[in-house]
Amino acid sequence: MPPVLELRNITKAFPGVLANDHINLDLNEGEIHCLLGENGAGKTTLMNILYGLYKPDEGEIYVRGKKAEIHDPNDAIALGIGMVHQHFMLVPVMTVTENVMLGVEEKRYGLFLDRAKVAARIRELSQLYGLEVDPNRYIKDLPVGIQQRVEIIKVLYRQADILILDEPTAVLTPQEVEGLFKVLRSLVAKGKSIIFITHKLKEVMALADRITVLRNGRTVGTVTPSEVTPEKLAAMMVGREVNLVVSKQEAHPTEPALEVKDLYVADERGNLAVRGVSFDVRLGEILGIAGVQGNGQTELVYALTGLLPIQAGKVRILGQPIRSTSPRAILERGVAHVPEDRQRHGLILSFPIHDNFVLCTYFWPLFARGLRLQEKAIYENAQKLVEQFDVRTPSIFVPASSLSGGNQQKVIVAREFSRPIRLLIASQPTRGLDVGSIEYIHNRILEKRDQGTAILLVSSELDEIMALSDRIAVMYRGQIVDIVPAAQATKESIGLLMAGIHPDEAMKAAPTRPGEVERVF
Amino acid sequence: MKKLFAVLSMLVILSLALSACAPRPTPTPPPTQPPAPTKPPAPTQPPAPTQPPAPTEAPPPLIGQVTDMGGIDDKSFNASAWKGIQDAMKEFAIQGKYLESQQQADYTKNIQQYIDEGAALIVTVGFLLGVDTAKFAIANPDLKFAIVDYTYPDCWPGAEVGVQCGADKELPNVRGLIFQTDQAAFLAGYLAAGMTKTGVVATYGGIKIPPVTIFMKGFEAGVKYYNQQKGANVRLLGWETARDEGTFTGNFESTDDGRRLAESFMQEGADIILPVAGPVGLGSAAVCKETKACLVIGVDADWYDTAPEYREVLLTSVLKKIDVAVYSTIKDLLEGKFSGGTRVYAIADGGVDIAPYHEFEDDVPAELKAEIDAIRKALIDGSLTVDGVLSGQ
Amino acid sequence: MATPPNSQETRNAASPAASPPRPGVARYVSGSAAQALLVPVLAVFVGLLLGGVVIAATDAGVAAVFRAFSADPGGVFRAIWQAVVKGYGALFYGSIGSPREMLDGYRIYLETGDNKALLKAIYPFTESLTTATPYIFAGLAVALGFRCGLFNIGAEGQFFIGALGAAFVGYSISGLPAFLHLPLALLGGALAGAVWGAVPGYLKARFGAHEVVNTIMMNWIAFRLSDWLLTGPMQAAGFRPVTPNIKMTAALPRFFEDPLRFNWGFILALVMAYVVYWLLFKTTIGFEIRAVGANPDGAKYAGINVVRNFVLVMTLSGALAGLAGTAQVLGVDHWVGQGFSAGYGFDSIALALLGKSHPLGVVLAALLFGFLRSGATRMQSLAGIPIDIISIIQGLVIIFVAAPALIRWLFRIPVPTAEETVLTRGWGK
Amino acid sequence: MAAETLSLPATEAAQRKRLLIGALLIALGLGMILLFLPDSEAEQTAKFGMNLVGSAAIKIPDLVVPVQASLYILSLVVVFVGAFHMARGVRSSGALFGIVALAFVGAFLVWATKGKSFSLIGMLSSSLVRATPIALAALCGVISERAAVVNIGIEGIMLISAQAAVVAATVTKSLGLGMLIGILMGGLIAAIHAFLVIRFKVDQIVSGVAINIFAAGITSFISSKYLQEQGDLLNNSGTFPIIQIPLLSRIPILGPIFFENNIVVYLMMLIVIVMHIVLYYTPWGLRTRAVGEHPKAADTLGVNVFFVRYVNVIVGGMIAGLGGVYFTLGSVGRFDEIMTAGKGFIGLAAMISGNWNPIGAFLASLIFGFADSLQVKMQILATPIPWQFLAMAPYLITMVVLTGVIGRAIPPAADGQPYEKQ
Repeated sequence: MPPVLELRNITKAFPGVLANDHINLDLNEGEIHCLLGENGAGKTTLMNILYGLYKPDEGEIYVRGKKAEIHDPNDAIALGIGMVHQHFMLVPVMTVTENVMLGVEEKRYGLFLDRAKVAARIRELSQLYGLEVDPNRYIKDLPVGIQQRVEIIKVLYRQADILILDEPTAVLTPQEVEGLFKVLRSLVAKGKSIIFITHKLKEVMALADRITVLRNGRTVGTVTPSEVTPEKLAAMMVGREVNLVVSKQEAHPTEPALEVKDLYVADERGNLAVRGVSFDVRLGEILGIAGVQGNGQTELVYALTGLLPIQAGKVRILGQPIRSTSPRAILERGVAHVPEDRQRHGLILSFPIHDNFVLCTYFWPLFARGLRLQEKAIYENAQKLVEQFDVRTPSIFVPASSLSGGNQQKVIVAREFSRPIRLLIASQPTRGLDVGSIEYIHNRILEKRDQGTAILLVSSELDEIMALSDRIAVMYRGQIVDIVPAAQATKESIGLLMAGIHPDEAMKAAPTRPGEVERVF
Repeated sequence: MKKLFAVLSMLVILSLALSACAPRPTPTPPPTQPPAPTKPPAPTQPPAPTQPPAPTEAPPPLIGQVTDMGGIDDKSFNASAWKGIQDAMKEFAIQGKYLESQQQADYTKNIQQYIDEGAALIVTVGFLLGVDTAKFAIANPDLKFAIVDYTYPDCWPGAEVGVQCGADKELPNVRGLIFQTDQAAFLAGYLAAGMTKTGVVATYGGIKIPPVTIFMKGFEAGVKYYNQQKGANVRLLGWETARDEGTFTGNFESTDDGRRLAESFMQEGADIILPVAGPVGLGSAAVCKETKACLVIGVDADWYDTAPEYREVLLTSVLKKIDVAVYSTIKDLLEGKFSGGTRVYAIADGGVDIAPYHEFEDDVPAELKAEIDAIRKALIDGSLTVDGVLSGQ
Repeated sequence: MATPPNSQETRNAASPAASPPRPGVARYVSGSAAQALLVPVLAVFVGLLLGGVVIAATDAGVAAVFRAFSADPGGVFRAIWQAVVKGYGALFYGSIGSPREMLDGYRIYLETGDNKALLKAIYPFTESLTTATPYIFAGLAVALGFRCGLFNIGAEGQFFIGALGAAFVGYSISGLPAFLHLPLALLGGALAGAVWGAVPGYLKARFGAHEVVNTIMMNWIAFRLSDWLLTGPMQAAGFRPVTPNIKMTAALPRFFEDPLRFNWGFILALVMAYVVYWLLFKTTIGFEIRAVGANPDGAKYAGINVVRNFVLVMTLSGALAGLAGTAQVLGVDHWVGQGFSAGYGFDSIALALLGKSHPLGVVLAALLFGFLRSGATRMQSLAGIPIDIISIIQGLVIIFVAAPALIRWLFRIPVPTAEETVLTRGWGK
Repeated sequence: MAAETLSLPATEAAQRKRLLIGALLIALGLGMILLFLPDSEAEQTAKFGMNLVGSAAIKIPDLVVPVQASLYILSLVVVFVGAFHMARGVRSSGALFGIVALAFVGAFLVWATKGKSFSLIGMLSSSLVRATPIALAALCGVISERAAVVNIGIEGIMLISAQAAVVAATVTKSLGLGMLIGILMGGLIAAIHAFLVIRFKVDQIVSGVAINIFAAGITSFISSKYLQEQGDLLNNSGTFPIIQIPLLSRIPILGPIFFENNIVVYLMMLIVIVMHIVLYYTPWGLRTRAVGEHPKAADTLGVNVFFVRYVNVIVGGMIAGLGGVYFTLGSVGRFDEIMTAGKGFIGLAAMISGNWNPIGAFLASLIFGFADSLQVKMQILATPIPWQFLAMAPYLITMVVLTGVIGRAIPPAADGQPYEKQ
């Protein structure tokens, strides 16, 4: 029996980058085939080609033994290929039903949308695969975990039997990941075939039937989980031996730098997103905030940095209260903020790099005399930081948009870390970065802690939280479920907390491995 | 490049085909009538730069009109003045041209252009050109000017007050053409009051400026005089001299506004409307024609000729014979009788009047016609005045 | 180093090569200088070409010969050529003048000291510069707004109100020396325009009301208000709805005697263009404005008060548009009448777009418009081509300048290395 | 988990705002008495005409109200609403604003009409007609911006269509054909716009501005070159007749307002309804909205983003073309330079005020149309307010509505952004 899907010699070049270089891949029926690789290795490009979003420069695609011409998603859908994208392809202001039926609408009287019929079909699919969702809710009101279910339902609704899932676990709790795996296994059992794209070794080991590793646009090899160890996979993925552990010193916390008491914050639409949160962060320690994305972490950070107003409660930074304090005033107290969305908040993409380096400090006497910007000082500053933080760029005059994601993040880190700071608020500091950049940024954060900076680390990567934090607070639906010392935390117990369950006894019984925690991939 | 030429040549051919299909413009509007007679166009051969005025030899004298911002086809004074020049062109060997002003700053530029071309007479239309006309007239004493709707004195920066302007100083080479349109409108008001079936008549203006409101004022006086004479109670909507306020569309462009305003007046019972707003008034005529529930009175020219499609609802027109004034100015010039100063066109000399009743000749009662003739006489001999009627009560 | 190929990064990734550190203006002009100029120049060229098509198509002479096309095809093309040359010849002569006359005039001036001929020869050129002056100001006003992500459609009203403000100061105060009166009048005009711009800015900042809608409404309100002012409180003695003439102490001095109206307003406009350039690119204020325009969220994160910048920029933009009206009153007209603004506001949007919202670009675009508008008079008179043709050409030029892809497609120019600047962002947020 | 029902933090500021607004309303109510009452006499009445001349509707008696009593009542309504808002708070700001505006306008009308009469129904029916071109422009905006293409060239499209329609109708002597040509011309110009912004990624605002400038030029050019000289042959089409809908037009009040109009007005109302249904109840609408909000998502589901955009922009252009037809065939039967007089821009404002939604846009246009016909009536009634200030009313009201009631209008998420397919 031929494989249901075969990619041969797929090649795709973007200006300046060879994203896919003669890649081969095949998928058997009823198989979960993991595509493993770092960000930028070419996984997403490959899948976009398969799905008809990009046109390959070279290569062929065979579906069920027949050569297929896939020019646009319609062709892919017709061939039974469905894709769950990394960035959800959902229209926020529409309902689940509308999103699911978009493109393949059921009609009543040949003209009007038949929402009821589609909703009924969605309920059926929910039942069949254990993907519970209310068809009449608006996407914008749903948590991300549910949104992902909608994405899967969208694919199933189109009766796809080849499913592509692009980094689907990034937004899930460990328990939800387990749940997703269960769904995937049941799909495979019902005859579907799945390509699962990820950069997380453990997921691959737990789920895959076969694994294909990509690096720099090339196929490194295809293996089965039984043949390899995580270390070996990591080496295939990165191209060198990787140290899978973070080593860090004991923390020496001193006085509190950030005190939060009973804080309430409303999001941009006016819904309460943070409901009565209290904690403090002391100088010289890292407080990690774990939690599934969308549980109020974003709004919490925005409130602490002045981007959202505080509805109620008290916040003191370095002893001084903030209330409706401007971002500028907060910043000037020695607070640095590595924002969650680096393209929206952290950078002005159209500005040259040198201006992005002084984004928060352009008015300092060093960079501006009176009104006049001191271009020389700004250029020198940029040159210095580019060297110091190893930002890979042709010059300091190119716009920030021309840098890769990792280097953009380095620009932000360089800018924020180069100021004399007492409190660092870092939100998803390594999201979407390659291993080298992650290593680098983790080390910088630890270095700052050891210099006595208080650090509030917000991340949805549980492994990152566990690797770096001294204490871990878990947020769920706008509240902090618990704060535990990192030394006592296990993945399982934190996972339960992330789902809003407080397993007191399980928590205390957790085994400890002080000083060494596995890193994330 | 090949592609470009392909596209362009296609466009050229297409547009040529279009222009060939288009109905042949009888007299080409911009006036260079025979394609050839003007000097060869090449930019390297500008008109002889020496001695600007007094073209003695070959080319016929140039009469240049400078419009105000309404443009040449404003259905109002610019168009009327242009008609005067065109009429003169039919009679005499002259060359007529117009330049449209799109901005206030264009006035000077356009006048200067004619000076450069050596125009024999420059006709400026509208009081907004008053200052610029005067300045050029003083700087070019040999040149002749005529200005519509304006008369000196008025001062401008740099002018010697009392010498160049102010007091009663007139400019010898500028003829100011002004019109006592209120007298004609008086007749129209009386006629309207006599003809209304509902007892309500109306008027409105484009923008509240004197050449507009003078019509409305005269119209009001006519209605009032009718009421006095007949003990009637015809109401006028849209203007009150006493309050110096009335109804305006706020523009001279939106014909739709003219239609809607007429509808509004009709809702309030009016059945005869005098619109003083250039083409906007045609919108009112359109609604009258459509509903057959009202009549309009034209302004400036006889709409019977200029807007023949509305003849059936045109009671009469308040004539302001700018064309005649311009024509006679040109005639004077050619006959060497040009003189400066103010030329007031009033009902006495036929410079303003109401047009014939045309299609309503039979509908207007003979008695009313006679009364109007009597009023015309009274206005001519001064025994009746617009202001007198308005302040009379 | 690989770039993640999804997300918008790929679009911008282009190639991070090239672009050496070029200090000064060049850095803000996309692509190399030649490339930056190539597309606009070709765009103007194509615009004029198509304008020529319209001229030929509507020319009576051409139409006459065209009837005999089969008999004499050559005659048709000759007629087309004549029509276009006549039109554009007049346009050229009317906007720049005759170089030969200028040389002759200069020679006469050198030989006899009589400058009459010279002045006459440079009249068209200076007139074009004079016409361009308000365009420079108004274009800068809109460009400044664009830089902050604001779309100021209200330059028209601000222009009018600014002119009225300047005229008021100009005629109501007497006895002041020029060195006090003129600045005061300029300030009056700028201030009046600033107020007119600040209102929509404030409403946007405070209530989130859309500046596009509010500036449009403010335009209409300005027209009505000016109607009222010109027939009431600000009316000159007499019956005309115009302001009194300003005192000569408030006038912008002219360089030559009448009829040359070329005045210090033009110099002031150039200075203002430099000031705007300096403000935008060399100061912390400009840094903030550009940051807000490029990425309001990023600006907010960086501690920049976005809302305050909205008000500030709308105020400055209004002031610049007001100065456009001011320069026109104080330098050219000396009085304000009804219909004074006549389309400057909408043209200014085109100018800002043509100039890619860069002061230098705006100045160049304004000069182009100035020359077109100014030359049109002569074209109208000598070639009998209605003045509206200029609007047609303007519209075409704008489309072609804004569609570099179209021009490149037509002329097969390779895609430049740098990304095009984004000018506007739809309705913004 | 007390958090679910929690509402404490927001109330503090909201309460202050509520008290302030309430107090302002009470002040307004009292102010109305001071403003409108003084120079009225005890016995004065105001007469509002409830019948339209030439209408088929069954005649009903005119409304005659005593001036002073009704002024007191209307002022008290405002005071009461203010007090109620202070005490309890009114949930819907729209309802609050609506009641107050109604009371204020009512009082204003009574004041202006005291001792006189005017046709209320006339004013209302004229509101709808005056709203028509604005609504058509706004609907053009809605349909194209729902697919994320900004079309600021509506004014220009209307101008060109108006001219094309009248010339075509005059030459062919068929109003219907003229309307068709006008509509097609609108579609053609919009297609050029779509082609430029979709294929060549011209900045959408730039393209729109260029269309406006170009349209003003070309229509004036053609007008002065051909239409002036040969107005009879080219520029004299006549207008669409008023169609009285049987039975419905006999209903008093409603009949003269809604059921005695020409075809353009009916078409406009029809388009509002159809567009609403299409946008929210049909597959095409679903796709359009998806393309406007998240084109990539639509693309991944096989929706042809470019096709949807082309079609919507062109259909929008045809609607604007109908708007152009209104000016000539639907109103005065002839073309004159720049006769659209800024209605296209006001349509854009209506679209934003109406939150990119056909019914909202229609209502916003109605508000504008109402304000416009109100000011005309006020001019005719000779109120002691200079006409220029009355003429400002529509613009001022739009600003107030936008600021006070709508506030932050939210455009479709992808509005104005070109889509890159790769």
